[in-house]
Amino acid sequence: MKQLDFTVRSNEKLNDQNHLLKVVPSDNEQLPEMLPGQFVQILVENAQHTFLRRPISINNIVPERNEIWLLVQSVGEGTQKICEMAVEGRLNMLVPLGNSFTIPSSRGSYLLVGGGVGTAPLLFLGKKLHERGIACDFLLGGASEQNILQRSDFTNYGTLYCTTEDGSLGEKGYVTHHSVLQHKKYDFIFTCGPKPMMVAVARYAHERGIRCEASLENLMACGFGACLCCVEKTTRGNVCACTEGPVFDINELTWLD
Amino acid sequence: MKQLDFTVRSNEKLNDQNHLLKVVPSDNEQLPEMLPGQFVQILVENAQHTFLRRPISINNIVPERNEIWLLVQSVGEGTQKICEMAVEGRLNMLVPLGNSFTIPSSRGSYLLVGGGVGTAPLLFLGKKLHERGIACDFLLGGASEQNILQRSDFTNYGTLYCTTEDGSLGEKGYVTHHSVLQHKKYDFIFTCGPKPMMVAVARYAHERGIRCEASLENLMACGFGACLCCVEKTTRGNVCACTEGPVFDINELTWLD
Amino acid sequence: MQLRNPVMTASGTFGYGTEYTDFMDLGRLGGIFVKGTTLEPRQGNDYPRMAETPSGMLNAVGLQNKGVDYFVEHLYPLIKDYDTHMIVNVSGSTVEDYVACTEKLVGLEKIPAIELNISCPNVKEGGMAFGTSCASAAQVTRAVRNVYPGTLIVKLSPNVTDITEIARSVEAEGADSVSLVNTFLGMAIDAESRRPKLSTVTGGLSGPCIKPIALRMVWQVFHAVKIPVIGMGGICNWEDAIEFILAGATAIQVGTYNFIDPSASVKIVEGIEEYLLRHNIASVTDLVGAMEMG
Amino acid sequence: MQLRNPVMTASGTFGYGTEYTDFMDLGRLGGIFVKGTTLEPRQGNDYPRMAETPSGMLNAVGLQNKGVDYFVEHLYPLIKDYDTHMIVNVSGSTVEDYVACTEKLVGLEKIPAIELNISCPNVKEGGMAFGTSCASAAQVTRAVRNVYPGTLIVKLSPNVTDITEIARSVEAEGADSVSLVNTFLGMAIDAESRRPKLSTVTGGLSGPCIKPIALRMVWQVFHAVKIPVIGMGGICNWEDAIEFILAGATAIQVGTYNFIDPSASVKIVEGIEEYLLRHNIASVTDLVGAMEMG
Ligand SMILES: Cc1cc2nc3c(=O)[nH]c(=O)nc-3n(C[C@H](O)[C@H](O)[C@H](O)COP(=O)(O)OP(=O)(O)OC[C@H]3O[C@@H](n4cnc5c(N)ncnc54)[C@H](O)[C@@H]3O)c2cc1C
Ligand SMILES: Cc1cc2nc3c(=O)[nH]c(=O)nc-3n(C[C@H](O)[C@H](O)[C@H](O)COP(=O)(O)OP(=O)(O)OC[C@H]3O[C@@H](n4cnc5c(N)ncnc54)[C@H](O)[C@@H]3O)c2cc1C
Ligand SMILES: Cc1cc2nc3c(=O)[nH]c(=O)nc-3n(C[C@H](O)[C@H](O)[C@H](O)COP(=O)(O)O)c2cc1C
Ligand SMILES: Cc1cc2nc3c(=O)[nH]c(=O)nc-3n(C[C@H](O)[C@H](O)[C@H](O)COP(=O)(O)O)c2cc1C
Ligand code: FES
Ligand code: FES
Repeated sequence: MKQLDFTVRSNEKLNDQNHLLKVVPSDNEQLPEMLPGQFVQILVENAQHTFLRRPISINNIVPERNEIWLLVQSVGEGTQKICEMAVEGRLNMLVPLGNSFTIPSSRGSYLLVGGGVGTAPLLFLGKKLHERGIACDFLLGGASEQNILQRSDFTNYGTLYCTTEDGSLGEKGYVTHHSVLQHKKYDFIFTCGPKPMMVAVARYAHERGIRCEASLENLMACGFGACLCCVEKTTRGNVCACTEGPVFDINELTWLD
Repeated sequence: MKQLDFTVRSNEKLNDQNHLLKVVPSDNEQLPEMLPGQFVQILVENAQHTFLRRPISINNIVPERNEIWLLVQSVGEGTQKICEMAVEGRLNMLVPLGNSFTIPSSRGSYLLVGGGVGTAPLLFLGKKLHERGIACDFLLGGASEQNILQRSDFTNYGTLYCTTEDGSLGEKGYVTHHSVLQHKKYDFIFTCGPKPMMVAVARYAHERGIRCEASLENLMACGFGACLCCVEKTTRGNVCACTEGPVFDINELTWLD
Repeated sequence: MQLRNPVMTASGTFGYGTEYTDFMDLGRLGGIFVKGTTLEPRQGNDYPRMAETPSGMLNAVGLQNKGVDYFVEHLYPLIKDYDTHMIVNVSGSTVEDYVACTEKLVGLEKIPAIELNISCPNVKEGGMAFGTSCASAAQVTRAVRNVYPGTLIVKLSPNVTDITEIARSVEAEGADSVSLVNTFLGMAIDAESRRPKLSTVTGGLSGPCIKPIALRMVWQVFHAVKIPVIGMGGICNWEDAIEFILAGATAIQVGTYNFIDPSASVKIVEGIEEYLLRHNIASVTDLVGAMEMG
Repeated sequence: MQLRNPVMTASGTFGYGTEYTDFMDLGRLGGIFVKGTTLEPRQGNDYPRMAETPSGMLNAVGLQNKGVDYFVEHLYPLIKDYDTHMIVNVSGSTVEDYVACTEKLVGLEKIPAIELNISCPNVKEGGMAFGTSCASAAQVTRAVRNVYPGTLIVKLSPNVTDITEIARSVEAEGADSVSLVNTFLGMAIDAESRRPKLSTVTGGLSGPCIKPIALRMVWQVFHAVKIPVIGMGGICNWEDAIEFILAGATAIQVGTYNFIDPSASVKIVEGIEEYLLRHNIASVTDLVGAMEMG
């Protein structure tokens, strides 16, 4: 873990609410190794009501450019200020935090299911799987077409399936109703998104005995294991989502009890 | 008094610490009448530690352009944020607040003594005196040349005398040591600046029986008479500097006791 | 006393209402609590009386006011026709003070209620001391209740171990309502000059910083007494107001935030109306204490 | 116990120090107060345990920890060689708990002191209750004093009418120092869902929002007792630290702000050093309680 200043290289507005920021360490220090599923804690300056840092997933790492991508949805003051960052602006971040998705050593068929801005860590995961020669399927859901972000990036690393609530892209409905889930048999599922979605995905996986990992977005104060505020109730008791997560095997969670 | 949004038309950096902002009502509403000595209360947004509004004197009014000038010295977070305002940025302000300098009805010779950013309200006062056909002298003091601001504006309305602590402009020393005070006899003195300076000016005026008004910069919470936090001890007891001031006749003050 | 709506403004932050008429329509408010009024005129404390703090401020005004006689003679005529409830905040140093001050207000037709300030931290004698023990809180309430037939609201101090105890003791003496909280005793020092930032060293802390504690106290008191609770402490917007109402406040007061947005109280009135519509709730009374547990 | 410098880190906000080694050099600190430790392991309260508030946060962690035996066996070996004072924060629900927990720490050579937490608002039984009455504060202090020969610091609750009373009663029982303040009992409600933001409804408020109240209490306690006072509550930077020292704190603890800037405590050490140089002050002890009045 490091506390570093980053400089915003670019800030692209993807839709009304979502921005893609590409940031590099301000002093060009080499980025520490980062794994898919890990996140950063961003200090939001210039915000009147934002006291704590804000956790944001690592959306992608471009080692050649020493660059981190952050996909941010503006839902409140903190994320709004991050989305409003000017190019060349500074962001102080703690990097990298948390555990990571388990990159399987065995071959098999992999499905990455994301909803809303929960798709953020799945891009980086898909890229890493791809680098290992593992092709995967992405199943992404959103309210409508403009909410399914970074589609061309995803298709670089696998096959993209979509659902939208209004049917404007892919199949109409929720991700767990997508026909690919009926037709195809997966060995691993990774998911990140709104809790009801992840619970539905976990249930699907559990019923079929598919190994499944979910990335949680518990409220956090510190992000590095010091405050014990972010706990998730697991089969091992209360554990910190920021150090022993945010990625959990669904069998450890008590969601389906 | 009104609560209005203003749009920043221009923001000129005058030196390291001082900016001149020219602002107009965002909806082009006609400015209410404003008098020299009055001030505005600025809501500082995007500031983490600035809870209360910040009082700033009216530096000038340009009726043709419906424009208020604000001369702001960056001394802490609030004034820094104001100085950093972008052109087209919005500022919510309460306008106008406080009493005003007494524009004398009689002819005579007038001296306006300012120190540091305390020169701000004196420009507007000089202009108003000038409009009434009253020529005045300005005696402005600062640490060095670059701290004596808006010199060309002041010379439009009267004769400018300066002192600097390092002697880089005008006479070396403090305003109250300027030779003009020995040579010329004034009927009225108006002053605004650091308290020790104003006290020295008040003493000078008092000893010579010169009528003198000083504009105070007491700490304020509301700025419009509701909180009673800004009181100045006067011969009439504690009175609010925001409604019965900021301008006081020095004979009302207890400074020289 | 029936309120048009639950939004009122807090004593000492709203002058006599007159200071706000340029910014808003006072008729939109449920009520206005005027500046703390004492038997004798008071000059208050010396300057500096104010220090900004993280999300709040300290004040040490010290009940500066022209006394109840001046109020009755000069201020009451100015404000009596405002189209809202004008409530006088009665402060004092001794039981006799409170009683004598109250007696002068009894005859005023357009003052439907008084708020007994037994919680001001900014006066040397009395003030907060009355609000920090059950016995003295009860004593002053009883004495004032004896002479005051109108609605008697007792304003509680948060600087106590158990605020429910105090609330119950003033309820037992016939208070019609309790309002809470007054300011928290706090202080600030200028590190460079090594001097206290207030002339009185300590002062009263108010603003959003105190909201979580104030809200907890309102919730506790709501569950401890039967009389209506008026909640305050850091309320800035309709969401804050709804929080207090859900915790058990029948009405709320907006204090310090009036300084930052002089029309905040009217915006809160509108925000609550929209909230009720959006949630399809007939009346705000349905929300009082309606926090859902578990 | 001699401190290298007056800057320490507060219990429950600094884990066991290990969480911070990536961000700073622990050897720069005067001391580290480890997470609240209880006789038995505790799971703490349910999620959600945290809510952000204006300039602060509420927590309802509820003393989650693996118990004192686990501490002695697994954590002590990890931390005993840190080049700073490691102090264990002892928490409990009964006097017997406190005593039994303390007894297990007596033998640990590298633990020069314990901090008796009689002020945790986040446990159902005991905790804060001990810190809100003189009798129970005295009782638990006496019991622990009997078994503990090391430096005994008692951590006071701010949720009281008169904190000096409590401070004096633990001083009388032989406490070597008092630390204050623990968190203020507060709450927050989500206006839209109408539910409390914490699973436990109420929790402990910390951060800059509480600083003015904490500072006032430190000042009061400094003038009420003879033992050294350790001050905390919202300290973020060296200026805050100097304020507490001027008010009477011999040492200070940095709490919540560690979450925002994990190296804040080291920056405070440096800031104090610069302040002393700038003001030509030989030692920080010259500043303790040195606020200038009048
Ligand atoms: C490990 C982790 C990774 C994350 N990755 C991303 C990411 O890549 N991109 C992204 O846009 N967001 C991500 N989030 C969520 C993001 O941290 C929150 O949206 C953000 O903290 C909200 O801050 P705010 O000030 O904008 O909103 P606030 O004003 O604090 O809150 C606005 C609303 O959002 C709710 N909210 C706030 N935080 C959370 C949360 N953690 N979970 C659920 N609801 C919340 C609040 O209760 C409130 O209703 C992640 C969260 C975690 C814990
Ligand atoms: C009626 C009036 C008119 C003013 N006109 C102007 C003006 O035209 N231009 C201008 O630049 N400033 C003016 N000021 C001063 C200005 O309001 C303060 O500098 C500002 O509020 C400081 O805010 P801040 O957040 O930048 O600094 P803070 O962080 O609040 O404070 C920085 C330092 O300045 C000190 N300080 C803050 N406010 C005052 C004050 N009112 N008096 C003395 N010391 C203070 C603080 O104690 C602290 O040491 C005026 C003040 C008043 C009351
Ligand atoms: C400047 C100021 C003056 C106050 N004067 C009084 C007063 O005279 N009587 C009183 O009962 N409360 C007084 N209060 C307390 C407020 O009425 C209110 O209880 C407190 O500020 C908490 O609410 P808030 O956080 O919304 O401001 C005063 C508060 C402030 C800030
Ligand atoms: C998340 C969290 C956990 C805490 N846990 C403990 C604890 O276990 N024991 C204790 O005595 N104090 C605990 N505290 C209180 C702090 O040690 C400190 O007294 C308080 O937070 C005030 O200081 P601050 O405002 O600098 O945070 C905790 C505080 C926080 C925020
Ligand atoms: S957020 Fe602090 S321990 Fe996880
Ligand atoms: S600043 Fe509030 S009365 Fe003057």
